[in-house]
Amino acid sequence: MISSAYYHLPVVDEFRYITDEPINLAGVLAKAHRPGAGAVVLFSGETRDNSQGKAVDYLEYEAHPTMAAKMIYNILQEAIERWGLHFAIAQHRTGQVHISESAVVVVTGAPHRSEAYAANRFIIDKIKHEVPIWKCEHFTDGTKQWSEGCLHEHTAE
Amino acid sequence: MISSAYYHLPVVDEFRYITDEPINLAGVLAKAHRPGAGAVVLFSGETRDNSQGKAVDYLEYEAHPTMAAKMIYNILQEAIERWGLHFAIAQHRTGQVHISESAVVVVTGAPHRSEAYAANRFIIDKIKHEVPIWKCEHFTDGTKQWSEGCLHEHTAE
Amino acid sequence: MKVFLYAILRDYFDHEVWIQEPVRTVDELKEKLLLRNESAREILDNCRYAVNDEFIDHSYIFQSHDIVSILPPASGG
Amino acid sequence: MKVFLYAILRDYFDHEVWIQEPVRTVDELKEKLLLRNESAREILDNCRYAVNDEFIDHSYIFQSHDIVSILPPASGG
Repeated sequence: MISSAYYHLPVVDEFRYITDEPINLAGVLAKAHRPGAGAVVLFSGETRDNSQGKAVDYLEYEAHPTMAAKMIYNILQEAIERWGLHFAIAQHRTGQVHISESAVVVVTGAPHRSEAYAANRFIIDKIKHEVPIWKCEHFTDGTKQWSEGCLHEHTAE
Repeated sequence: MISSAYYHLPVVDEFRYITDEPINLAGVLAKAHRPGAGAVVLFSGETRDNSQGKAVDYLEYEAHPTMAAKMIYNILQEAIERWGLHFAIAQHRTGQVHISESAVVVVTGAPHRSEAYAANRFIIDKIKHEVPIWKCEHFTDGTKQWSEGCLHEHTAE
Repeated sequence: MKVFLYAILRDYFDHEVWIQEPVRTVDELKEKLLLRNESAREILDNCRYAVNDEFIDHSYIFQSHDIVSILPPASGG
Repeated sequence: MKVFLYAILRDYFDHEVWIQEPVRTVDELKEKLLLRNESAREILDNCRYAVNDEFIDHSYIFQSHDIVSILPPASGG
Protein backbone atom coordinates (compact mmCIF):
# COMPACT_ATOMS: atom_id res chain seq x y z
CA MET A 1 0.00 0.00 0.00
CA ILE A 2 1.14 3.55 -0.50
CA SER A 3 2.32 5.22 2.63
CA SER A 4 -0.04 8.18 2.42
CA ALA A 5 -3.00 5.82 2.74
CA TYR A 6 -1.59 4.63 6.05
CA TYR A 7 -3.47 7.19 8.11
CA HIS A 8 -6.80 6.26 6.60
CA LEU A 9 -6.61 2.52 7.06
CA PRO A 10 -6.46 1.52 10.70
CA VAL A 11 -5.19 -1.95 9.82
CA VAL A 12 -1.48 -1.23 9.69
CA ASP A 13 -0.15 -3.54 7.01
CA GLU A 14 3.30 -2.15 6.49
CA PHE A 15 4.38 -5.10 8.65
CA ARG A 16 3.90 -8.50 7.07
CA TYR A 17 1.37 -10.51 9.03
CA ILE A 18 3.50 -13.62 8.66
CA THR A 19 7.26 -13.25 8.73
CA ASP A 20 10.21 -15.59 9.02
CA GLU A 21 12.40 -12.82 10.39
CA PRO A 22 12.75 -11.76 14.04
CA ILE A 23 9.90 -9.50 15.15
CA ASN A 24 11.06 -5.93 15.73
CA LEU A 25 8.97 -5.04 18.78
CA ALA A 26 10.39 -1.53 19.09
CA GLY A 27 9.79 -0.88 15.41
CA VAL A 28 6.21 -2.07 15.62
CA LEU A 29 5.56 -0.03 18.77
CA ALA A 30 7.07 3.06 17.16
CA LYS A 31 4.29 2.95 14.56
CA ALA A 32 1.56 2.57 17.17
CA HIS A 33 0.67 6.15 18.01
CA ARG A 34 -2.23 8.24 16.75
CA PRO A 35 -3.47 11.65 17.92
CA GLY A 36 -6.85 10.21 18.90
CA ALA A 37 -5.61 7.01 20.51
CA GLY A 38 -5.07 7.70 24.20
CA ALA A 39 -4.56 4.03 25.00
CA VAL A 40 -2.07 1.71 23.33
CA VAL A 41 -1.80 -1.96 24.32
CA LEU A 42 0.93 -4.28 23.05
CA PHE A 43 1.01 -8.04 23.56
CA SER A 44 4.11 -10.09 22.81
CA GLY A 45 3.96 -13.88 22.96
CA GLU A 46 7.46 -15.17 23.65
CA THR A 47 9.12 -18.57 23.86
CA ARG A 48 9.15 -19.83 27.44
CA ASP A 49 12.07 -21.86 28.74
CA ASN A 50 9.74 -24.59 29.98
CA SER A 51 6.57 -26.35 28.92
CA GLN A 52 4.79 -29.43 30.21
CA GLY A 53 7.45 -29.72 32.91
CA LYS A 54 10.27 -30.00 30.38
CA ALA A 55 13.05 -27.63 29.42
CA VAL A 56 12.40 -26.02 26.05
CA ASP A 57 15.18 -25.53 23.53
CA TYR A 58 13.18 -23.56 20.98
CA LEU A 59 9.78 -23.41 19.33
CA GLU A 60 9.17 -23.88 15.66
CA TYR A 61 6.18 -22.29 13.97
CA GLU A 62 4.72 -23.29 10.65
CA ALA A 63 1.97 -21.41 8.85
CA HIS A 64 -0.16 -21.62 5.79
CA PRO A 65 1.15 -18.18 4.95
CA THR A 66 -1.43 -16.90 2.46
CA MET A 67 -4.43 -18.12 4.42
CA ALA A 68 -2.94 -17.02 7.73
CA ALA A 69 -2.20 -13.51 6.45
CA LYS A 70 -5.71 -13.10 5.07
CA MET A 71 -7.29 -14.35 8.28
CA ILE A 72 -5.18 -12.07 10.46
CA TYR A 73 -6.21 -9.11 8.30
CA ASN A 74 -9.87 -10.06 8.74
CA ILE A 75 -9.49 -10.48 12.51
CA LEU A 76 -7.91 -7.00 12.75
CA GLN A 77 -10.77 -5.52 10.72
CA GLU A 78 -13.35 -7.20 12.93
CA ALA A 79 -11.68 -5.88 16.09
CA ILE A 80 -11.39 -2.37 14.65
CA GLU A 81 -15.08 -2.24 13.89
CA ARG A 82 -16.19 -3.85 17.13
CA TRP A 83 -14.14 -1.66 19.47
CA GLY A 84 -13.69 1.49 17.39
CA LEU A 85 -9.93 1.12 17.29
CA HIS A 86 -7.76 3.81 15.76
CA PHE A 87 -5.32 1.14 14.60
CA ALA A 88 -4.48 -2.52 14.96
CA ILE A 89 -1.25 -4.32 14.15
CA ALA A 90 -0.43 -8.02 14.29
CA GLN A 91 2.54 -10.03 13.17
CA HIS A 92 3.34 -13.73 13.65
CA ARG A 93 6.74 -15.24 13.14
CA THR A 94 7.46 -18.62 11.54
CA GLY A 95 10.49 -20.87 11.83
CA GLN A 96 12.62 -21.29 14.94
CA VAL A 97 11.90 -18.90 17.81
CA HIS A 98 14.32 -19.09 20.71
CA ILE A 99 13.81 -18.40 24.42
CA SER A 100 12.47 -14.88 25.14
CA GLU A 101 12.13 -14.06 21.45
CA SER A 102 8.75 -12.83 20.29
CA ALA A 103 6.67 -15.25 18.23
CA VAL A 104 3.66 -12.98 17.88
CA VAL A 105 2.91 -9.33 18.53
CA VAL A 106 -0.46 -7.56 18.65
CA VAL A 107 -0.83 -3.80 19.14
CA THR A 108 -4.15 -1.98 19.49
CA GLY A 109 -4.92 1.71 19.89
CA ALA A 110 -8.20 3.24 21.05
CA PRO A 111 -9.40 6.45 22.65
CA HIS A 112 -9.77 4.68 26.01
CA ARG A 113 -8.05 1.74 27.60
CA SER A 114 -10.93 -0.67 28.08
CA GLU A 115 -11.34 -0.99 24.33
CA ALA A 116 -7.62 -1.26 23.65
CA TYR A 117 -7.23 -4.13 26.16
CA ALA A 118 -10.36 -6.00 25.09
CA ALA A 119 -9.59 -5.79 21.39
CA ASN A 120 -5.98 -6.84 21.95
CA ARG A 121 -7.06 -9.93 23.86
CA PHE A 122 -9.71 -10.73 21.24
CA ILE A 123 -7.16 -10.56 18.43
CA ILE A 124 -4.55 -12.79 20.05
CA ASP A 125 -7.13 -15.35 21.17
CA LYS A 126 -8.56 -15.54 17.69
CA ILE A 127 -5.13 -15.76 16.04
CA LYS A 128 -4.16 -18.61 18.36
CA HIS A 129 -7.38 -20.56 17.96
CA GLU A 130 -8.35 -20.06 14.35
CA VAL A 131 -5.48 -19.00 12.13
CA PRO A 132 -3.55 -21.83 10.43
CA ILE A 133 -0.29 -21.45 12.36
CA TRP A 134 1.15 -24.42 14.23
CA LYS A 135 3.64 -24.65 17.06
CA CYS A 136 6.14 -27.46 17.57
CA GLU A 137 7.96 -27.52 20.89
CA HIS A 138 11.55 -28.73 20.71
CA PHE A 139 12.84 -29.78 24.11
CA THR A 140 16.42 -29.82 25.32
CA ASP A 141 16.23 -33.60 25.58
CA GLY A 142 15.91 -33.77 21.80
CA THR A 143 12.21 -34.68 21.72
CA LYS A 144 9.59 -32.60 19.97
CA GLN A 145 5.86 -32.15 20.38
CA TRP A 146 3.40 -30.60 17.97
CA SER A 147 0.83 -28.56 19.80
CA GLU A 148 -2.49 -30.35 19.90
CA GLY A 149 -4.48 -27.40 18.70
CA CYS A 150 -7.55 -25.70 19.95
CA LEU A 151 -10.49 -27.55 18.44
CA HIS A 152 -11.93 -28.31 21.85
CA GLU A 153 -9.35 -26.60 23.95
CA HIS A 154 -9.61 -23.43 25.96
CA THR A 155 -6.14 -22.71 27.16
CA ALA A 156 -4.96 -19.79 29.19
CA GLU A 157 -1.82 -19.45 27.19
CA MET B 1 19.90 -1.09 43.42
CA ILE B 2 22.86 -2.98 42.06
CA SER B 3 22.32 -4.32 38.61
CA SER B 4 23.06 -7.95 39.48
CA ALA B 5 20.07 -7.96 41.83
CA TYR B 6 17.85 -7.07 38.90
CA TYR B 7 17.08 -10.67 38.02
CA HIS B 8 16.00 -11.49 41.55
CA LEU B 9 13.58 -8.65 42.07
CA PRO B 10 10.65 -8.74 39.68
CA VAL B 11 9.84 -5.10 40.32
CA VAL B 12 12.11 -3.51 37.76
CA ASP B 13 13.23 -0.27 39.33
CA GLU B 14 16.01 0.75 37.02
CA PHE B 15 13.40 3.09 35.56
CA ARG B 16 12.30 5.87 37.87
CA TYR B 17 8.62 5.52 38.71
CA ILE B 18 8.12 9.25 38.35
CA THR B 19 10.08 11.08 35.69
CA ASP B 20 9.96 14.51 34.12
CA GLU B 21 11.68 13.24 30.98
CA PRO B 22 10.00 11.68 27.93
CA ILE B 23 9.18 8.02 28.48
CA ASN B 24 11.37 5.76 26.36
CA LEU B 25 8.85 3.07 25.41
CA ALA B 26 11.31 1.07 23.34
CA GLY B 27 13.86 1.17 26.14
CA VAL B 28 11.32 -0.01 28.70
CA LEU B 29 10.07 -2.78 26.41
CA ALA B 30 13.64 -3.91 25.72
CA LYS B 31 14.01 -4.73 29.43
CA ALA B 32 10.73 -6.66 29.53
CA HIS B 33 11.77 -10.17 28.61
CA ARG B 34 12.42 -13.14 30.90
CA PRO B 35 13.00 -16.80 30.04
CA GLY B 36 9.90 -17.86 31.98
CA ALA B 37 7.60 -15.09 30.85
CA GLY B 38 5.79 -16.28 27.74
CA ALA B 39 3.40 -13.33 27.78
CA VAL B 40 4.38 -9.67 27.87
CA VAL B 41 1.75 -6.90 27.95
CA LEU B 42 2.59 -3.21 27.61
CA PHE B 43 0.14 -0.36 28.17
CA SER B 44 0.95 3.19 27.16
CA GLY B 45 -1.38 6.03 28.13
CA GLU B 46 -0.91 8.85 25.65
CA THR B 47 -2.18 12.39 25.27
CA ARG B 48 -5.29 12.48 23.07
CA ASP B 49 -5.93 15.39 20.74
CA ASN B 50 -9.42 15.87 22.14
CA SER B 51 -11.22 15.71 25.47
CA GLN B 52 -14.69 16.78 26.57
CA GLY B 53 -15.37 17.82 23.00
CA LYS B 54 -12.50 20.30 22.94
CA ALA B 55 -9.17 20.28 21.12
CA VAL B 56 -6.32 19.52 23.50
CA ASP B 57 -3.03 21.36 23.26
CA TYR B 58 -1.14 19.32 25.86
CA LEU B 59 -1.59 17.71 29.25
CA GLU B 60 0.32 18.67 32.33
CA TYR B 61 0.93 16.16 35.11
CA GLU B 62 1.88 16.97 38.64
CA ALA B 63 2.86 14.38 41.24
CA HIS B 64 3.76 14.10 44.87
CA PRO B 65 6.91 12.38 43.68
CA THR B 66 8.07 10.55 46.80
CA MET B 67 4.62 9.28 47.77
CA ALA B 68 3.75 8.44 44.17
CA ALA B 69 6.95 6.45 43.67
CA LYS B 70 6.42 4.48 46.86
CA MET B 71 2.81 3.74 46.00
CA ILE B 72 3.66 2.60 42.48
CA TYR B 73 6.28 0.26 43.91
CA ASN B 74 3.71 -1.19 46.30
CA ILE B 75 1.14 -1.61 43.52
CA LEU B 76 3.69 -3.48 41.41
CA GLN B 77 4.53 -5.75 44.35
CA GLU B 78 0.86 -6.48 44.96
CA ALA B 79 0.31 -7.36 41.30
CA ILE B 80 3.41 -9.56 41.20
CA GLU B 81 2.23 -11.58 44.17
CA ARG B 82 -1.39 -11.79 43.07
CA TRP B 83 -0.73 -12.93 39.49
CA GLY B 84 2.67 -14.59 39.84
CA LEU B 85 4.32 -12.13 37.49
CA HIS B 86 7.91 -12.60 36.43
CA PHE B 87 8.34 -8.83 36.30
CA ALA B 88 6.43 -5.58 36.41
CA ILE B 89 7.48 -2.13 35.28
CA ALA B 90 5.67 1.19 35.60
CA GLN B 91 6.68 4.74 34.91
CA HIS B 92 4.65 7.96 35.00
CA ARG B 93 5.74 11.20 33.48
CA THR B 94 5.24 14.65 34.99
CA GLY B 95 5.23 18.06 33.33
CA GLN B 96 3.92 18.80 29.87
CA VAL B 97 3.00 15.79 27.73
CA HIS B 98 2.11 16.58 24.13
CA ILE B 99 -0.22 14.80 21.70
CA SER B 100 0.66 11.11 21.18
CA GLU B 101 3.43 11.22 23.77
CA SER B 102 3.30 8.64 26.52
CA ALA B 103 2.30 9.86 29.98
CA VAL B 104 2.40 6.47 31.64
CA VAL B 105 3.68 3.02 30.75
CA VAL B 106 3.00 -0.31 32.45
CA VAL B 107 4.62 -3.59 31.39
CA THR B 108 3.86 -6.98 32.88
CA GLY B 109 5.33 -10.41 32.18
CA ALA B 110 3.85 -13.76 33.19
CA PRO B 111 4.04 -17.37 32.03
CA HIS B 112 0.59 -17.06 30.40
CA ARG B 113 -1.30 -14.20 28.89
CA SER B 114 -4.39 -14.08 31.12
CA GLU B 115 -2.26 -13.10 34.08
CA ALA B 116 -0.18 -10.60 32.13
CA TYR B 117 -3.30 -8.78 30.87
CA ALA B 118 -5.16 -8.83 34.19
CA ALA B 119 -2.19 -7.60 36.19
CA ASN B 120 -1.44 -4.87 33.67
CA ARG B 121 -5.00 -3.57 33.85
CA PHE B 122 -4.97 -3.77 37.66
CA ILE B 123 -1.77 -1.74 37.86
CA ILE B 124 -2.87 1.08 35.57
CA ASP B 125 -6.31 1.31 37.17
CA LYS B 126 -4.76 1.54 40.61
CA ILE B 127 -2.16 4.10 39.51
CA LYS B 128 -4.86 6.28 37.98
CA HIS B 129 -7.24 6.08 40.92
CA GLU B 130 -5.00 6.05 43.97
CA VAL B 131 -1.54 7.42 43.31
CA PRO B 132 -1.10 11.17 43.95
CA ILE B 133 -0.62 12.23 40.33
CA TRP B 134 -2.87 14.88 38.83
CA LYS B 135 -3.72 15.76 35.27
CA CYS B 136 -4.44 19.25 33.97
CA GLU B 137 -5.83 19.49 30.45
CA HIS B 138 -4.69 22.52 28.49
CA PHE B 139 -6.95 23.19 25.52
CA THR B 140 -6.09 24.96 22.30
CA ASP B 141 -8.52 27.75 23.23
CA GLY B 142 -6.21 28.66 26.12
CA THR B 143 -8.43 27.27 28.88
CA LYS B 144 -7.32 24.62 31.33
CA GLN B 145 -9.13 22.04 33.42
CA TRP B 146 -7.80 20.05 36.36
CA SER B 147 -9.09 16.52 36.26
CA GLU B 148 -11.75 16.01 38.88
CA GLY B 149 -10.25 12.87 40.27
CA CYS B 150 -11.62 9.47 41.00
CA LEU B 151 -13.05 9.61 44.50
CA HIS B 152 -16.47 8.55 43.27
CA GLU B 153 -15.70 8.16 39.65
CA HIS B 154 -15.38 5.01 37.58
CA THR B 155 -14.12 6.12 34.25
CA ALA B 156 -13.24 3.98 31.30
CA GLU B 157 -10.20 6.01 30.47
CA MET C 1 -4.72 -33.14 -7.69
CA LYS C 2 -2.15 -31.28 -5.62
CA VAL C 3 -2.52 -31.53 -1.86
CA PHE C 4 -0.48 -29.64 0.76
CA LEU C 5 -0.21 -30.99 4.27
CA TYR C 6 0.93 -28.97 7.24
CA ALA C 7 2.53 -29.26 10.66
CA ILE C 8 2.05 -32.62 12.37
CA LEU C 9 0.73 -34.11 9.12
CA ARG C 10 4.25 -33.84 7.73
CA ASP C 11 5.24 -36.52 10.24
CA TYR C 12 2.91 -38.84 8.26
CA PHE C 13 3.12 -37.54 4.69
CA ASP C 14 5.22 -35.30 2.52
CA HIS C 15 4.38 -31.61 2.63
CA GLU C 16 3.18 -31.86 -0.96
CA VAL C 17 1.29 -34.90 -2.19
CA TRP C 18 0.09 -35.60 -5.71
CA ILE C 19 -3.14 -37.58 -5.94
CA GLN C 20 -3.22 -39.21 -9.37
CA GLU C 21 -6.66 -40.81 -9.22
CA PRO C 22 -9.73 -38.56 -9.37
CA VAL C 23 -11.31 -37.87 -5.97
CA ARG C 24 -14.61 -36.08 -5.59
CA THR C 25 -14.97 -35.32 -1.88
CA VAL C 26 -13.03 -34.75 1.31
CA ASP C 27 -13.98 -38.23 2.48
CA GLU C 28 -12.63 -39.79 -0.70
CA LEU C 29 -9.42 -37.77 -0.36
CA LYS C 30 -8.98 -38.96 3.22
CA GLU C 31 -9.40 -42.59 2.13
CA LYS C 32 -6.73 -42.14 -0.54
CA LEU C 33 -4.34 -40.67 2.01
CA LEU C 34 -5.07 -43.40 4.56
CA LEU C 35 -4.05 -45.99 1.96
CA ARG C 36 -0.60 -44.41 2.20
CA ASN C 37 -0.51 -44.12 5.99
CA GLU C 38 -3.49 -45.34 7.95
CA SER C 39 -2.11 -44.16 11.32
CA ALA C 40 -3.08 -40.59 10.35
CA ARG C 41 -6.80 -41.36 10.60
CA GLU C 42 -7.55 -39.55 13.87
CA ILE C 43 -5.59 -36.47 12.86
CA LEU C 44 -7.19 -36.26 9.41
CA ASP C 45 -10.62 -36.44 11.08
CA ASN C 46 -9.81 -33.33 13.10
CA CYS C 47 -8.40 -31.24 10.27
CA ARG C 48 -9.89 -28.38 8.32
CA TYR C 49 -9.75 -28.55 4.54
CA ALA C 50 -9.28 -25.65 2.14
CA VAL C 51 -9.24 -25.19 -1.62
CA ASN C 52 -7.46 -22.24 -3.16
CA ASP C 53 -7.13 -20.67 0.31
CA GLU C 54 -10.84 -20.95 1.17
CA PHE C 55 -12.19 -23.41 3.72
CA ILE C 56 -14.47 -26.09 2.30
CA ASP C 57 -16.89 -28.46 3.98
CA HIS C 58 -17.64 -32.11 3.34
CA SER C 59 -20.21 -31.33 0.64
CA TYR C 60 -17.59 -29.69 -1.59
CA ILE C 61 -16.88 -31.42 -4.92
CA PHE C 62 -13.26 -31.13 -6.04
CA GLN C 63 -12.37 -29.68 -9.45
CA SER C 64 -9.41 -31.09 -11.30
CA HIS C 65 -7.21 -28.01 -10.86
CA ASP C 66 -8.00 -27.44 -7.18
CA ILE C 67 -5.07 -26.97 -4.85
CA VAL C 68 -6.05 -28.54 -1.56
CA SER C 69 -4.69 -27.65 1.88
CA ILE C 70 -5.18 -29.92 4.87
CA LEU C 71 -4.89 -27.94 8.08
CA PRO C 72 -4.53 -29.52 11.53
CA PRO C 73 -6.16 -27.68 14.44
CA ALA C 74 -4.32 -24.39 14.84
CA SER C 75 -2.49 -23.25 17.95
CA GLY C 76 -0.06 -20.54 17.06
CA GLY C 77 1.24 -17.87 19.36
CA MET D 1 4.12 23.86 60.32
CA LYS D 2 5.00 23.34 56.68
CA VAL D 3 2.16 22.39 54.35
CA PHE D 4 2.45 21.44 50.69
CA LEU D 5 -0.55 21.76 48.41
CA TYR D 6 -0.85 20.08 45.04
CA ALA D 7 -2.55 20.35 41.68
CA ILE D 8 -5.84 22.28 41.67
CA LEU D 9 -5.13 23.51 45.21
CA ARG D 10 -2.37 25.65 43.77
CA ASP D 11 -5.09 27.68 42.06
CA TYR D 12 -6.18 28.64 45.60
CA PHE D 13 -2.94 28.67 47.61
CA ASP D 14 0.79 28.67 47.12
CA HIS D 15 2.40 25.28 46.64
CA GLU D 16 4.10 25.68 50.02
CA VAL D 17 2.29 27.29 52.93
CA TRP D 18 3.70 28.03 56.37
CA ILE D 19 1.20 27.80 59.22
CA GLN D 20 2.53 29.88 62.10
CA GLU D 21 -0.11 29.13 64.69
CA PRO D 22 -0.20 25.67 66.24
CA VAL D 23 -2.86 23.37 64.77
CA ARG D 24 -3.69 19.97 66.21
CA THR D 25 -5.93 18.25 63.68
CA VAL D 26 -6.82 18.11 60.00
CA ASP D 27 -10.03 19.99 60.73
CA GLU D 28 -8.13 22.78 62.46
CA LEU D 29 -5.68 22.95 59.57
CA LYS D 30 -8.54 23.24 57.09
CA GLU D 31 -10.07 26.11 59.08
CA LYS D 32 -6.74 27.94 59.04
CA LEU D 33 -6.48 27.52 55.28
CA LEU D 34 -10.07 28.60 54.69
CA LEU D 35 -9.30 31.85 56.51
CA ARG D 36 -6.92 32.53 53.64
CA ASN D 37 -9.27 31.40 50.87
CA GLU D 38 -12.68 30.15 51.80
CA SER D 39 -13.62 29.18 48.23
CA ALA D 40 -11.42 26.08 48.61
CA ARG D 41 -13.80 24.48 51.13
CA GLU D 42 -15.34 21.84 48.88
CA ILE D 43 -11.98 20.80 47.45
CA LEU D 44 -10.31 20.58 50.86
CA ASP D 45 -13.17 18.37 52.06
CA ASN D 46 -12.39 15.88 49.28
CA CYS D 47 -8.63 15.77 49.76
CA ARG D 48 -6.43 13.18 51.37
CA TYR D 49 -3.92 14.33 53.95
CA ALA D 50 -0.44 12.94 54.54
CA VAL D 51 2.35 13.55 57.02
CA ASN D 52 5.91 12.66 56.15
CA ASP D 53 4.64 10.76 53.08
CA GLU D 54 2.12 8.64 55.03
CA PHE D 55 -1.62 9.13 54.81
CA ILE D 56 -3.29 10.29 58.02
CA ASP D 57 -6.91 10.33 59.09
CA HIS D 58 -8.90 12.91 61.00
CA SER D 59 -7.86 11.52 64.37
CA TYR D 60 -4.19 12.30 63.75
CA ILE D 61 -2.59 14.87 66.07
CA PHE D 62 0.07 16.99 64.34
CA GLN D 63 3.58 17.22 65.74
CA SER D 64 5.45 20.49 65.43
CA HIS D 65 7.94 19.22 62.84
CA ASP D 66 5.43 17.41 60.67
CA ILE D 67 5.52 18.12 56.96
CA VAL D 68 1.96 17.97 55.71
CA SER D 69 0.80 17.18 52.18
CA ILE D 70 -2.71 17.93 51.03
CA LEU D 71 -3.61 15.74 48.07
CA PRO D 72 -6.65 16.32 45.85
CA PRO D 73 -8.36 13.21 44.44
CA ALA D 74 -5.88 11.59 42.07
CA SER D 75 -6.44 10.96 38.40
CA GLY D 76 -3.14 10.44 36.66
CA GLY D 77 -2.55 8.50 33.46
